[in-house]
Amino acid sequence: MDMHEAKRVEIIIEKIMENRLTDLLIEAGVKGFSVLPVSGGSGRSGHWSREGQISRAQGMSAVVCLVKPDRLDKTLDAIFPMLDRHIGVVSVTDTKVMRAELF
Amino acid sequence: MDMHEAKRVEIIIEKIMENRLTDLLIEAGVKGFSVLPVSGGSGRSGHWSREGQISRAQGMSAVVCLVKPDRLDKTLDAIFPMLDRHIGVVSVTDTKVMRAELF
Amino acid sequence: MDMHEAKRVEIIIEKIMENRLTDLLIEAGVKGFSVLPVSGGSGRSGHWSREGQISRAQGMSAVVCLVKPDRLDKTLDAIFPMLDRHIGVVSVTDTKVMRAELF
Amino acid sequence: MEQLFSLAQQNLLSPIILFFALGFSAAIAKSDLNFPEAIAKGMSLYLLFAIGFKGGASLSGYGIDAQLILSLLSGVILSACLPFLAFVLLRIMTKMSAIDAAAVAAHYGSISIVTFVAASSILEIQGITFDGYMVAVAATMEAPAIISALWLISRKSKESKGLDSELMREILLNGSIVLLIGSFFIGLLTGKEGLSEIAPFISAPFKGVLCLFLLDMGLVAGRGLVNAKGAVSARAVLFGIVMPLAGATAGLICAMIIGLSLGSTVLMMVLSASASYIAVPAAMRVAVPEANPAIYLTLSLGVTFPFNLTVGIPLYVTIASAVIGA
Amino acid sequence: MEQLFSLAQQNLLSPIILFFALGFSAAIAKSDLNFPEAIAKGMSLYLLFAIGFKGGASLSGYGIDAQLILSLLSGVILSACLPFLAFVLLRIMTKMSAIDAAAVAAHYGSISIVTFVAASSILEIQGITFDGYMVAVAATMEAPAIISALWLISRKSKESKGLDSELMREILLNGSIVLLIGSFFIGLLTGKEGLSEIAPFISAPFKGVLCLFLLDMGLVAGRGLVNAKGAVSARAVLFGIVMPLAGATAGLICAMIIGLSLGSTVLMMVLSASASYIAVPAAMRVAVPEANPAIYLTLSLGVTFPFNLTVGIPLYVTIASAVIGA
Amino acid sequence: MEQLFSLAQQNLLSPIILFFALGFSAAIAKSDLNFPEAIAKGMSLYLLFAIGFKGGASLSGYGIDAQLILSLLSGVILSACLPFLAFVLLRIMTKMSAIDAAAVAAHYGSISIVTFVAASSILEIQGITFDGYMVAVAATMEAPAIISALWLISRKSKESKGLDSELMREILLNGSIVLLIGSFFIGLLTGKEGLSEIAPFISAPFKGVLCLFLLDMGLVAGRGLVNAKGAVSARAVLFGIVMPLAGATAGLICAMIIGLSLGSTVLMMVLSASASYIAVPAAMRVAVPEANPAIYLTLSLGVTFPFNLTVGIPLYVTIASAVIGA
Ligand SMILES: Nc1ncnc2c1ncn2[C@@H]1O[C@H](COP(=O)(O)O)[C@@H](O)[C@H]1O
Ligand SMILES: Nc1ncnc2c1ncn2[C@@H]1O[C@H](COP(=O)(O)O)[C@@H](O)[C@H]1O
Ligand SMILES: Nc1ncnc2c1ncn2[C@@H]1O[C@H](COP(=O)(O)O)[C@@H](O)[C@H]1O
Ligand code: NA
Ligand code: NA
Ligand code: NA
Repeated sequence: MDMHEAKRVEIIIEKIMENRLTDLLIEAGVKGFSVLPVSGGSGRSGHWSREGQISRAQGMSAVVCLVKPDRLDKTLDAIFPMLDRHIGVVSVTDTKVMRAELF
Repeated sequence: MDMHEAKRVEIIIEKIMENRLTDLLIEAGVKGFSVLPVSGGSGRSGHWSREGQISRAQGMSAVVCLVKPDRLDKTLDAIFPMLDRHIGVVSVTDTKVMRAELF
Repeated sequence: MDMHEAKRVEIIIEKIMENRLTDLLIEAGVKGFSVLPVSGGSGRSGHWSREGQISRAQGMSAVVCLVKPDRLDKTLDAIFPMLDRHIGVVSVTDTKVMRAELF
Repeated sequence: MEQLFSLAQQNLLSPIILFFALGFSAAIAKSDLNFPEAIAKGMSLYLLFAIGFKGGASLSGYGIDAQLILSLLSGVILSACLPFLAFVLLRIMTKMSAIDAAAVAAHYGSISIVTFVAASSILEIQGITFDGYMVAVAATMEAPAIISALWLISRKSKESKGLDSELMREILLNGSIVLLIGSFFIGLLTGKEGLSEIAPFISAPFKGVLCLFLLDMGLVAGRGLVNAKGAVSARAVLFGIVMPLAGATAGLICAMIIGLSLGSTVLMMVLSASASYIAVPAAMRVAVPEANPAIYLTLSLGVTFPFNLTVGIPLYVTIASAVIGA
Repeated sequence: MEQLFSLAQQNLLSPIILFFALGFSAAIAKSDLNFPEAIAKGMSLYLLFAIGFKGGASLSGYGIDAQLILSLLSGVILSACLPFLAFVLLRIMTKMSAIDAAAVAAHYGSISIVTFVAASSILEIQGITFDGYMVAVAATMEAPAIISALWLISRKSKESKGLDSELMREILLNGSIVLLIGSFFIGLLTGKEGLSEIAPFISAPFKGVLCLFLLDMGLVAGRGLVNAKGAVSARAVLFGIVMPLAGATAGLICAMIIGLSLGSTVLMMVLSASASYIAVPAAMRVAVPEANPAIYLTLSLGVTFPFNLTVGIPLYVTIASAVIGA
Repeated sequence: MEQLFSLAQQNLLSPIILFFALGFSAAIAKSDLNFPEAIAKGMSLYLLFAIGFKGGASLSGYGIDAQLILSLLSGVILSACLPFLAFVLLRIMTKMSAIDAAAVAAHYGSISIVTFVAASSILEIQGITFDGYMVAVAATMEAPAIISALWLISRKSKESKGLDSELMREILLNGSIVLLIGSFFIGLLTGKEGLSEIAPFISAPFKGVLCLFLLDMGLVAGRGLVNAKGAVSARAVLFGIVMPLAGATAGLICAMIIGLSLGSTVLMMVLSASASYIAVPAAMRVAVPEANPAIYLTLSLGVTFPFNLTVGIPLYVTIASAVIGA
């Protein structure tokens, strides 16, 4: 199997900011991303759980974005201003993908 | 803690193909996998979001499969034909696991 | 972008043990974690799927915890006893994070 | 003509249509109004459960007669043949690839159960009765179209895996069919007595749930249109309006041959005119992943569904009344 | 005997049983029919809310009498003792390990609230009245069995953490118990007046929701059986049928000692005969992860639940009628 | 005074309050009782759909009169001005930062639709009528408060992005407003006839759904309090009780100036007294992420909501009765 270097960017952010974040990603030129629901968590701002929440202000999403290594910096630069003001965490992991042309 | 090398294979694929994919994984001899719901995303075929969807044809799932490094090629070979025809992305990341006998 | 080494600990465990696990994590001093729902999977104890389940005894969660490398061992030591008795898998992946002070 | 206008107006001002329009406009205006997936699924389970059961119960006490069997047969034949008609129309009217055209054709041979439910609501308001077994006819029309379309595709494309036994099982035992047919038989078995036990759940609140469901359908259809901008040509949209008319005509002819009552004739027309947006898209993704889902979902859910709901159904009622007499 | 057959037949042809059978067969046939987890949970919250409230409201106006207290006490005693009976039966009848046997035993001491609801539906159809406080008895029978079983396990296994305070709190304050008891007391407090305010929500549509819920239970039970193939021996399956009969007998004896009415006697038998599939499995996963969930879930949900639903309940009604007189 | 006590007592013993209390205590006791997110969302969609439609239908047949327009105008003005009152009170009473105070103030200018629904339930039980258009007033009061608060913040903080057009659209087209206003207009259009079609869905079971919804609200409010321990000072809690009283007074004055009926006056007071916990928190997270959500959610959902539900509403009814006369 032919595998190619890529970066897996995982951004955990407030659900309410999800659309704004993915707009930034698209502007930054990423070719795709996937959003996974997050059902609970903990951080400096305390513990929360999605069950029983009625406020759409609460809750987080995980946005997973596979990008070519040379596109990484542009991607991170694009999202940094939002992440700086809003709660959330970002991790970047080295990974390998099939079909490099997709990323 | 004793940690062992392993590969984390993450496959994002249409929900409708989920069972067919996991059948292939089992045939290929993987010892386990987990399926996480994906609530939205974007790619060449456009933007989608699970909320409000009534068609079971839409939506994606993320299948995470931890495998021993020596089982990786067999696993990827098994799933490649399906991924070649259907939309979806695969990433393979080096990781470490406890209890090597499980993978 | 200034990135710092970190570990991404991913624990897939029975939903019923989720709170006990996250209590252990907090005791072990991690600064945060996120819980993602798992909708199905397979392992030694067979195949399962969340849909149609009425028993809260079934179902798994994925707990993702980004930690500083020097906190990793303490974290794993804290959760090992639980994972040893209960079904579930753990993987630890090298990753990079922004804003090191958060982890 | 007058009847048509008054019917159309009455229909356009019924709560179910207005809620569909509300959802549709909210989606176009990019409101964040939305229904959780589980609630949408729950409402659709409720609707299938209720119409299946009511159809069966209304039939209990009657024997199986020739007309029932002929109706089921017509359903199968219509569902199996309409894809060919649709395919030819698409190849003539649009520049769609053969694969895409076949996939779209499958949708128009199959049916939309919500269009069926909306039509029966309108018939009830008009005081036009119909046969309970039309629910069973609806169920028999879900699958044959898929098989016709897959045959069309296998002729064109070497690559297509076509219809393996796994897919066949999925099509025939898909959740909607099982629930609809199952509830139908349980209604048939338990009859009026069974119905009276659960009527406060499946009859009285039915219309209200349908309103909420159509609100969600409007949201989904509207968002589909917004996202699919550009995926569908003006000619394809035209097909999405012509085809239901052609289908309804075919349904009318069949109904007249069998000699169905006015209400059942309208439903046969509606079934033939409607296009699937649940079972068929799923089957197409599995069997023909090369076909572009944006095309068939936009046409079926974004064009034909609203057309039938607003203009089509009153038109079919008017035509059937004129042709058959009340 | 005749009564039994007519009752069994009537029961087997009731919509709730037929929907359970539909779900069960759909699962076995591998249909993809399924209910979203949230909808299943929502229906079970509705059922607990409704039966708790109705039980409490039906009791309001009556004082607390000796029979009520004796019934609650019997519930606790039955729940605490039945696990020992089950454990002995399992060790004699099957080759199950002591840990697995104790875990299974916990399930049979505790109760299945849906079985209880189905039984009260059947009693209502038969025109047999029962006491509203039987809902409270059901609630008291959820937990004691778990404690007995954990004691059994702690004797056998050094490793077992057994019952820590955290688990104890989870068992006693588990959502089902809190909602059932809470609604019961609110029903008791607000009485007939409160009931009349919310009756259109909890009374009229109740049977219909129960049908849908049992459809889902059938799907879950059927899929459980398919997945668990091989996890359970023929002898264990036999236990899954013998144990409810033994439990029902114990319940009958207690009911006769207290002098319960016919309807309440049947419900006491049903509670004793039924096996938990929500609260107890959860507690066992926490306290005894070594025990194999495939065994206890298959027995409780795949064997005993369908047995009680189809054969058990009519049988208990017949026996109680014969013994106590109508 | 007597009236107040009897009203308060009656209110405290109504099922909706008791279910709220049940949820609240269950959360404090750390029971694992919970509602799936989708079910909670589904119930809130149902409530908006039902009250919007009923409000519109009750208004159909009446023309637009000056009082209606004045009421809508008062709503806008109250919503826009109350944040300033709240801000000043907060700066005097507490040590909250200006940013946090402004964010809290936005919540108190806006409204809680469930408090409104609970109040109309209580009015119905008392046999006090109110105008259907109060639902529309509720809708107009959702957004203006947000704009006032963002203006307050932009004065204090350079960093704040304030109100971009994207956020403006989100606020004005937020799902709750769209559904409420949309259902209102559909009710208005289809009138009594439309209402009679869907009444078995939106009227009869309404109270029961409200009970379940308030049970969930109790759970959420209780858990919020448990998690937020320490985030909110005693003085802030006091503000959470003083502010609704101040708001209600402002609402009363407006209502008297316009000359509203007793029922509508109470609802105007309730709207002014209640604090948002859905739309406003969302807007604040987007526009003012620096403000601490634990503060505004705890005050709005954990303090003011229960206060209004238990003490506030009966108090407002009593005051309005005394001032306006029945
Ligand atoms: N170290 C971490 N690992 C994974 N997720 C985290 C971590 N820290 C924070 N989060 C997630 O981000 C959310 C907000 O974090 P915070 O801003 O620290 O309150 C938490 O509720 C978690 O869902
Ligand atoms: N680069 C990517 N990173 C993460 N997920 C992706 C990526 N590209 C595509 N996806 C996921 O795969 C789905 C289908 O992609 P596509 O076939 O490109 O339309 C998208 O909707 C995403 O959920
Ligand atoms: N190799 C694996 N990769 C990912 N998830 C796994 C793996 N093995 C087990 N799991 C998850 O852990 C659950 C329990 O595994 P087991 O204890 O092996 O039955 C499975 O149902 C999966 O959700
Ligand atoms: Na058709
Ligand atoms: Na029992
Ligand atoms: Na207010």
